Amino acid sequence: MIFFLIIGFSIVANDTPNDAGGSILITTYNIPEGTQKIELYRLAKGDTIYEEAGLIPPRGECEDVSVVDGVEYLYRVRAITEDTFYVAETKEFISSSPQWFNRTRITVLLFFILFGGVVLVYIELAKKNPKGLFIRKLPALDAIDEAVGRSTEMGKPVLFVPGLEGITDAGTLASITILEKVGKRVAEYGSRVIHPNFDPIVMTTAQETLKTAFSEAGRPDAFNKDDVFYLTYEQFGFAAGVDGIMLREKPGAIFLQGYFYAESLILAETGYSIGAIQIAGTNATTQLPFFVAACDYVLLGEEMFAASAYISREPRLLGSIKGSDLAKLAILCLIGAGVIFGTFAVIANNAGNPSYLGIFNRVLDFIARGNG
Amino acid sequence: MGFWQRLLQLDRKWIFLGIAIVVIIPLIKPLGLPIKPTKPVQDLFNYIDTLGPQSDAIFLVCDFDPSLMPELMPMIQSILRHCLTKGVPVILHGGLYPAYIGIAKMAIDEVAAEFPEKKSGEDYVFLGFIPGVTAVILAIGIDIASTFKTDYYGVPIDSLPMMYGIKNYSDISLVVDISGSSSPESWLMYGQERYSVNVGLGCTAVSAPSYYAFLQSGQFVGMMGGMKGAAEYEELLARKGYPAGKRPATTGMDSQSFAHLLIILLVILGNIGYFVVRRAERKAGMERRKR
Amino acid sequence: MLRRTLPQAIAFIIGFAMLIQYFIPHPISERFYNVIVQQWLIIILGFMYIFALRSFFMHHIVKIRRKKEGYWFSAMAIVALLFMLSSGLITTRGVFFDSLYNYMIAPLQATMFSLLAFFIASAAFRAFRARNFQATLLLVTAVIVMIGRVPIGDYLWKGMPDLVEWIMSVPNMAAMRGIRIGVGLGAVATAMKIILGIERSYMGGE
Amino acid sequence: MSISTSIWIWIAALLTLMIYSFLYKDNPFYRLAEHIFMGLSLGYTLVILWYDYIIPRIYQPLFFSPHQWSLIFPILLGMMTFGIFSKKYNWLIKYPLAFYVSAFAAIQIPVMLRSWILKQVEASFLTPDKFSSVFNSINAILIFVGLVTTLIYFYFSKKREHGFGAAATVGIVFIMVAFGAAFGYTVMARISLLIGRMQFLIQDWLGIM
Repeated sequence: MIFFLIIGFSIVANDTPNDAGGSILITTYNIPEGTQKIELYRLAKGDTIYEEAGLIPPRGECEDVSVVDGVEYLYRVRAITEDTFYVAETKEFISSSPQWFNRTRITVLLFFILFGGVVLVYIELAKKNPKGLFIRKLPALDAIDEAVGRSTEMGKPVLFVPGLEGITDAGTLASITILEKVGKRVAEYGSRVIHPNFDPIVMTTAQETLKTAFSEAGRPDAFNKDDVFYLTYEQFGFAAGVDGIMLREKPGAIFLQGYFYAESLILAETGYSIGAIQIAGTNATTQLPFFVAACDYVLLGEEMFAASAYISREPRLLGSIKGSDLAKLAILCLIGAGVIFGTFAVIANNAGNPSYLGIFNRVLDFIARGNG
Repeated sequence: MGFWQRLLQLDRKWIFLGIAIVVIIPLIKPLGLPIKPTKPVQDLFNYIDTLGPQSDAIFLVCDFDPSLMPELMPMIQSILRHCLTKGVPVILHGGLYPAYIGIAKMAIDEVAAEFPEKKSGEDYVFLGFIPGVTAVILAIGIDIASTFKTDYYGVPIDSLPMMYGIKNYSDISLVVDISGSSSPESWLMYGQERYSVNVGLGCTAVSAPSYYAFLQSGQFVGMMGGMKGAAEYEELLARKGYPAGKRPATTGMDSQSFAHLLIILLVILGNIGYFVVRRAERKAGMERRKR
Repeated sequence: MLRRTLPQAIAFIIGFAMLIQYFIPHPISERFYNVIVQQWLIIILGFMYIFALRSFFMHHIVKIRRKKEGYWFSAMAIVALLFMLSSGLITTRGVFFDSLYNYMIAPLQATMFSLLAFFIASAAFRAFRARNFQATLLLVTAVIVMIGRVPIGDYLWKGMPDLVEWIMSVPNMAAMRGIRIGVGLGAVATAMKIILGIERSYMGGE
Repeated sequence: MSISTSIWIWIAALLTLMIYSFLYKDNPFYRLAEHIFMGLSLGYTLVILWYDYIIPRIYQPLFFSPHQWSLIFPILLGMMTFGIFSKKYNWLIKYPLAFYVSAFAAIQIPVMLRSWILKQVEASFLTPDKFSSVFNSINAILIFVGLVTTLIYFYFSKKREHGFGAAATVGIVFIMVAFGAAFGYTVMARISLLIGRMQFLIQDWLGIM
């Protein structure tokens, strides 16, 4: 066999980094013009004959995953053109091995430790001094007083719908906290709250919550357990049932708080048509537009969690909100600094100094892939 | 009571009737308004169109239940037709939840009948349901054969000729998730982030807007959104002269156009009425105070 | 102890192990991951369907037993379940079983959801109001998108589809990305609290 | 084409019309169809679980060789779910729940950080290639402003005053445009579903067209 060893066409073999072993990374450079396919051959130490190890795709890079850890290999490639072929080979033996840490994932680890740490610190701070952490008050919370007040003036009850999810959903949990506040106001004003349910566990929790709220407002006797009841677990059946309640009882204020699905607009429409003040809130992003269009006040996604942290002052809720805020601030600073540094780097680059642009690109790579 | 006040109190059954009419009439008497493909659909089509019998497989996932058939069924069938026409090996996965498998079965039964020379196990493979959702996505990255054991028909995966050489994501050129839920994010987070497989998707119009962030960042190779997206894909197939079936999404587009016009009209009328009535009420209130 | 501490300990151990596993590419770590993901999680999650079964029977059997209004509908639901189950097992998922799915389950579910087209139209007329700046902006964008995303938009004005594509990929994308980052941070914080046992509401509180 | 003669198509059409009767008002036909649906779909799920889950994943590996005895652990853990049927032992369910919720939380953390946060942050950096034309430059700046102000809108640790409040107002503009887009798309989706059903009634059942 005649080998055409040409200058330029070359091959490099390395242990694939950050893997579980059993793989060697093959890279070829300067693939000859008109190459139709590239064949890969491999020689294990101690053997005498090169064995076939498959084809290298046209981009010139592949992983040989049929190797055994610890065995040393030499590699040879043949680039075949229409009328001839070219050969390149490695000079030194190479072997594969597994690694104990995946360095491409270091950014994730860093970010997690920082973010997780901040959340935990805030939880501890909140435990020590729950009043000390500032959270902005949301307009929808003020609206609760107004809505309940107006409803009472008109001699109408308040309707609270907790959504369609179970107690494990973050939106449902936030809804329960908001119910607590609504319940207190209702008790103070001497009004009544109707609470139809989709989930039996949410129902029990809501009963407990309202009972406590009424007692705290000093009117435990005013709470009627039958106002918190189970409706049905069929989506549209539930919507039809709540619609019926709205038309019969004509509530003056309607709270749609929790996780909703497609029935959201049916509820909001009927609520609007009876002229009630509607205060909605959901973590179901797809349903938010309908609430914005048909309700008077809306808690948008995260705002709902912030509202429940504001009301309950529970350390674990406060910790998340404050931690996320700090992370957002960090992200803002990071991309803000990116703008300033990036602009500077481009100007420097145009002036003939590409090194800053290089740093900029490496930072980006580090964020996305962890290998700067 | 003024005209607008009476209009606003219109029984909603009339609106129901109006919607039914604007949907039904164009179905019986189609106009055939032209369909212009958008970039996300074009990107997905082009990606699959460059593949051939020698390429890595397409892993097509049916992640929706019957309620979303009108939007998503045309997509899954178009992708199947595209793959079978080009000879790209295609694995159809019956989805992450048990309710989805029937849809996948319907899709493959219908398309396979159009391609009588294509054989299950040789040109396409149909995988059944196993529980686990995200765990399944992760497990496919380890080994398809040991995750599923058999195909839908109970044939061991190891004995299927097409699956020879297809072990996990590294032998899959693209995962196409046709989805009615947030599953494309799961394929992205667990399939792409852990195993760096390419992901494309077809989704309902409800979820399409939220996926633009992933399109822009290059995490999805392309996307079909809603029945319109499906119609665009059908149009692209037809332009290349590939079989496109009965083109159900395309035939629905005229109705879609007119229904949108009606809804826009309703929003505008409703709001005019709202402002007119509100103004009249305020005026009346002021006059009462004057007296 | 058995009711609280041990489940919590299990949660912590498995959570912590799976978390550090992500950073370790070594075969031992991979094997651990494969066993947990491919076998354990898939098997455990299969049992979770018991919940669906339980709430179905609880709901309907209680209704029948108490002879609540419309109890015979519940009886029909149970009959339908048994019918589907037996036809699937007797025919080993044969043609009849497929037909039940294709011509009963599929059309029923599809039709239920298509009811929303009617409700959305009625809400468009009766409830969606440009009551303030935010709602106005929302409705105006919605109208543009609704026209521009269908062939008639292209027919009325050639630039319409491009305008909509721009809305989707510029302002919409920017806001969605912001919302997502916020939701993502919240989810990571919650996941961490679950592993550390700070968040226990998924176990039905205390 | 003419009206269908297939009994199955007739059944499907009849059920479809029973559901649509709800538009007139809630009635026994609708409720019957709805309950049949609930029963059938749960029955269907059980059949699928039987063939695709219980037989290949539990029955076969336990009772046929090669026996995979190690599967007994997850199966026992899974069986603790049955605890919900008993008032006394319902706490047993905490074990499988703790196991899988925590395992998923752990799997979720890194992937969420990467694909929802880090990748999105990286894509938001203004790189020189985003300024390839005037149009692209304007878009790049708009996206940047939109992201920054949206993040500021959802920042709860500071009062909305001065520039900060103004930024939040810009943020809500972007958010409302996004919601408007979502609104339009949702309308589109719902209409499509209706079209699908009408196609069935008109083409497959009545045979018009």
